[in-house]
Amino acid sequence: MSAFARFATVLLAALFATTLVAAMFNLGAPTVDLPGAVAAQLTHSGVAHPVAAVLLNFRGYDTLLEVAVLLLALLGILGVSHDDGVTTPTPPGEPVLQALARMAVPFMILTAGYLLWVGAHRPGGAFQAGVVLAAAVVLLNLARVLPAWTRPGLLLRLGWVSGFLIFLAVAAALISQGHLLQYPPAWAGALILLIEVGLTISIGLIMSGLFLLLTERQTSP
Amino acid sequence: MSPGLIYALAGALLFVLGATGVIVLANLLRKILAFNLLGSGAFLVLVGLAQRDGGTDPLPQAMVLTGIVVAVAATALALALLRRLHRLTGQTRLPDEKEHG
Amino acid sequence: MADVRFDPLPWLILLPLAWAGLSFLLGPGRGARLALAGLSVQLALALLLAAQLLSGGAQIHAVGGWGAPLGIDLLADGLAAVMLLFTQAVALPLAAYARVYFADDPHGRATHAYFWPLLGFLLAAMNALYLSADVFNLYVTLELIGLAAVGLVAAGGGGSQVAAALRYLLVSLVASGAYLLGVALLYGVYGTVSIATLTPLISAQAPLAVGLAAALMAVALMAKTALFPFHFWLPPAHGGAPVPVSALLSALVVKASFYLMLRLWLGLFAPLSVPLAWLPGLLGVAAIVWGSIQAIRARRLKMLVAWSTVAQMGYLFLIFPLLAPHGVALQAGVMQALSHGLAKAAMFTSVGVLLRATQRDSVDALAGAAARLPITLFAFALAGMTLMGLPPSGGFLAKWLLLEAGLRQGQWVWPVAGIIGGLLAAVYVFRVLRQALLLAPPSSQFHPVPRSLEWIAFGLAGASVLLGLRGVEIMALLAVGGRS
Amino acid sequence: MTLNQALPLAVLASSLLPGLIIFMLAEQRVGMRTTLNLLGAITKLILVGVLLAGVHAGESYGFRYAVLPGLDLVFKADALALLFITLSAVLWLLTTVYAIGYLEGSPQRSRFFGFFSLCVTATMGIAMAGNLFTFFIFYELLTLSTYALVVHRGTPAAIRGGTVYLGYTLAGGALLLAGVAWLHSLLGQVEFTHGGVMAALGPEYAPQLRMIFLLLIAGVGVKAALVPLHGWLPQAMVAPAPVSALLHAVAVVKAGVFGMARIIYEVYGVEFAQSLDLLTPLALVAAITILWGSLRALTQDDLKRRLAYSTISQVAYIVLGLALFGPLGMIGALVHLVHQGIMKITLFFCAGNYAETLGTHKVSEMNGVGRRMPATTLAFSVAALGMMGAPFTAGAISKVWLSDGAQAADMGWAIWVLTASALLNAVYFLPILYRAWFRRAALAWPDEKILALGRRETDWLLLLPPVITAATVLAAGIYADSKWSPLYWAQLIAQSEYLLP
Repeated sequence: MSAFARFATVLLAALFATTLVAAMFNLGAPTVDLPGAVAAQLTHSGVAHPVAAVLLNFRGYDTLLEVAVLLLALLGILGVSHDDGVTTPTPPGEPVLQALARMAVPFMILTAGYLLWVGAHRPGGAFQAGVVLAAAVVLLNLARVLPAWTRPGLLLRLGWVSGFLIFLAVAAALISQGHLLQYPPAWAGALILLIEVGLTISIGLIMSGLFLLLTERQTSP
Repeated sequence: MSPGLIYALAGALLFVLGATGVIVLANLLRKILAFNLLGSGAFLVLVGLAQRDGGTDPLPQAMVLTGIVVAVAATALALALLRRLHRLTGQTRLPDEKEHG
Repeated sequence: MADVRFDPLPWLILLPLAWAGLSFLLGPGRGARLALAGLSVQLALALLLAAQLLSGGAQIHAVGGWGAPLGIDLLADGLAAVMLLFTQAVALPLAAYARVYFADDPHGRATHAYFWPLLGFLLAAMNALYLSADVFNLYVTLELIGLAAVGLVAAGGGGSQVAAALRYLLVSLVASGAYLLGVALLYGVYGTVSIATLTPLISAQAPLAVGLAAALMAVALMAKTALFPFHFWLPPAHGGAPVPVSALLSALVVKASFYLMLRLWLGLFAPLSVPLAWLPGLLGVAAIVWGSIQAIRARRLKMLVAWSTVAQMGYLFLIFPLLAPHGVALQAGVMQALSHGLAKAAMFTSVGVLLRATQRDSVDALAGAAARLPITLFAFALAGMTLMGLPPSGGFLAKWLLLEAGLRQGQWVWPVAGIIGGLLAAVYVFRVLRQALLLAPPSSQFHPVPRSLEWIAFGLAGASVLLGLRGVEIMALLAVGGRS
Repeated sequence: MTLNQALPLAVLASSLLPGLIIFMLAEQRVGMRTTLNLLGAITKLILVGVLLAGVHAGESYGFRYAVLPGLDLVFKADALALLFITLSAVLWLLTTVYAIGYLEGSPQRSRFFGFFSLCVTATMGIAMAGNLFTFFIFYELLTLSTYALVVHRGTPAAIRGGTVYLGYTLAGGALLLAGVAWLHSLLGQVEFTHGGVMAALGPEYAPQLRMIFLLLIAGVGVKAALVPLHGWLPQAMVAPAPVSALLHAVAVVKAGVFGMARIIYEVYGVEFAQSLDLLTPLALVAAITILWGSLRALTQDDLKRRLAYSTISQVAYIVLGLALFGPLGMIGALVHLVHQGIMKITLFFCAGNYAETLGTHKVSEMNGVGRRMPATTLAFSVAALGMMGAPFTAGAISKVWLSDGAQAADMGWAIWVLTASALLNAVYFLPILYRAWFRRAALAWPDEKILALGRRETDWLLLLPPVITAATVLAAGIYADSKWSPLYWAQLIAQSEYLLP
């Protein structure tokens, strides 16, 4: 990229930035009051926490597609990270780190469980829980306790998609209520919990996959 | 000036910074980082601007959570491609394709 | 409150998601049958939807039963229904083609290990985009489409292919980011992301932030549609991917972002967009000229077809200056989108056959192809007719409608650009045909290719031409109410 | 659908369906292919006969079909259409017979006959088009299907010729499209009507209408090979003889001229066109073309190229006739549209015979062909004399009516042009006849095919068509005044166009 082009780009960027900033001042109050609407419907949403209610009920459809996005990233990575036999020998992990990891992981799983359960009425939920699970898996891998994933077997694939498929099944089943993802208020809590559990596991595994499929192919310790 | 608005303004700047980075920087890893900057900027504007008058609004928060997950996924894919490219060609920047094949 | 009649809207999204997930579960390279079955049902659903619209008018499906602005609405009007029908109708034969094509793939399994799940997610995302009436939900669908497309381009590819995928990914991500910022600004100003709620609120006096949002979203969508000067990512991506993927991307994927741009331009941002209407038109002209020139110069066959996509995308944007007063311009745009989709699918599939037969991706290697692979050459020629806009073909009707719209409004520049573009297209189409019609040099030998591949290409090409003999029903469907 | 609606479609189908089936046929299925070809051609002739009788009895045949809301494909078989249809249908049958003989044993015949039938279908569509939109569609179809025939041999020369042909015709098509669409935007959907359809438009539209006329005439002028749009015709002579014969002597060029007739008489209306003084410039262009074509023909040694330039000049006769204001000129034009077709196709058949049997392509190689191939040369001579307008030939009739037309329109100069051209025709045809009959043959022909039955001068499939057409040339001249003659029919049409009693 030529020096002039760089300069022009930066100049334009600065110009745009100033307009953007200028545009943000003295805006009137939003015309539509959605927080009010959310609060009003919260009791029928099946969860006590507004954000969770939006994520899994009011805009649960977004979340469904978002899980699809995660799976897509995974698919893309699988497509390019197929085992080409190139393996780079790495030193075995230090015993201390391994011991530490082995100790930490159970607590992390516990934390994940807590985050999942608390998500209904406080900040938390499937994603947070799933990420903690993933962190645990990554830790094990870094400590060389767990080898990188080369070619995923049926079980792993099942783990990856189960959360998504459960969500999908629920969404489809609920069409009997008249609309996609229309929870009957009585059942909303239970169904959402079911979805959350599935998602936690799948998201945990997918997130781990994003890492364990990318790490160097290792000669297992 | 409410904290929400400050977040929004910061977000705007981050966005522009990121966008510029993606365009100007040559190294792909930096491009990917710049993209994350850009994304975070957009998220900040989303939550900040919506809550500029102090009140909390769960909708943008939920949307940003969605957005973050999308960004994570995209970043992972981008990194995977970059690693693949490096493994195949030893390059960490994009070849300037000729205009015709 | 269960509807009396069956409502196909949600199923058009759930079904592909379902077979995508299941075929992933089945494992690498599996799931073709599942996909074909699913696609057939989707096609039936799209037809049912069209029938329902023609009888009962536009349909809304409030996801979760909340209804906008709290929930997300799915809306199917004529435009959406046409695009849905078109997408399923093109995807089904392409899937059948891909199944055969990959079955005897010299490059082995890696290129298509995860083709079927990726395809499922891609189609689900496109259907979701066509139906969505919520700007944030649209952002998610855009990201889905982008990631799925990139995954398809990259799969098992060599260095240049991965580089193309990476470039595509970055463009698509930055564009999505810009779009999201636009959404953020809109939400900041109005406190909602539902198009139905936003539309009445936006007027010509809307604050600067709204104008910026409109600009950001428009630029993002132009970039995703590869409109000149944002076209640079398309030729390497579409020219480098495996043939079935190239066909999907060129025929379908670029249309999705165009559709969304049309939607926002006509609906949400109509009060703001009118004074700037000439801009997309101008870029369209540039795209036609530049894309055609590159196609004329291309040495590789797939590159030629990919560049022709850049040019043909230009036609789609010629209608923007003409949109406001008449429905005719919209008809022209949709007709062009459909016929280009069919023709480009036919062209890439026939090119796939030629590549397999000659074992080379080069225009010069084609000498004698007309004698050896007449069906494929016919397919290419018919598709070429549509791209040139020669009668009787869908491309011709599109050009005719464009002429009508332009002349009625005394804006003759755009139609003239269309006509000149047609002549330029003739140059690169006949460049290929001429070469193929030459007598084969004694040295050349052709490898056998499955007949079904040839016939699928021919079928698609035939459809792109027959479209030009009967546009009445499509236009009737298009006219069914809604936002535009 | 009533019978009167079905018949025009049947006329199209009688060549379209055989064509499509032939595409699918395997190369070696000669019998099947021949049967289909002849079956189609004969069916078409019968249908045309029915139509002729019907139209003469005052029946009207038509069919319309909506492509888009407010945009219809319209077919109608009126007198003018039938003039062109009959000509093409008859000559199609003869040319098919000829082509079967000519292409014996050559490769890719299924493709050839497939496109050949498509061409005829396109010609029929042009003839029966009921509005400019329909006309344009078939006009472009004709371009594409003829391209395939021009490049049929697949030699670099053929490909080059095809590319030139395509360049001209596609550009012409673009102009035509612009004109058609522009008119459509002014008038909406209008059909060809006697006396034109411009009455609705006030004088303020005159400039626009002049522009549109220019676009339309330039568009069809390409196929009519008006100077300076004629460059493709000599190039297209690389095609096999039957193609040159039917398409470049009859179908393609006539399609252009026929389009002009429709545009001048049934879109603009001849009075209106005259009032915009569009006709005189057109007549001038025609005159220039007549002379230019004849002059260039003089210098060509390649027989087919000489014939091609002669076509350019002869077709311009028709344009001149159309541009002469007044029924006489129109009658002359229409009758020449038929006569020129018969005469020129005869010449091309014969040229093909010389090339096929003796391998002579050049005029300078034709010494003594008269003795070697008397029948062919006789046919050639008759047609050539006709071209010069010698008495007792069809050519004479055309000439008379054209010059009368010029007289009536008091365009004296046109008569001089015609006379000059007649002289030039003599100058470039008579030497050929002289060589053929009176010069002694060279010892060996360039590439003679020894036929199984030595006494026959050539394959009867090649001999029959030119003999028949040559006979027709005489018949049309001698029995011009009888009923059903081209002249009679042309008068019928002129009456309706000029709304005469």
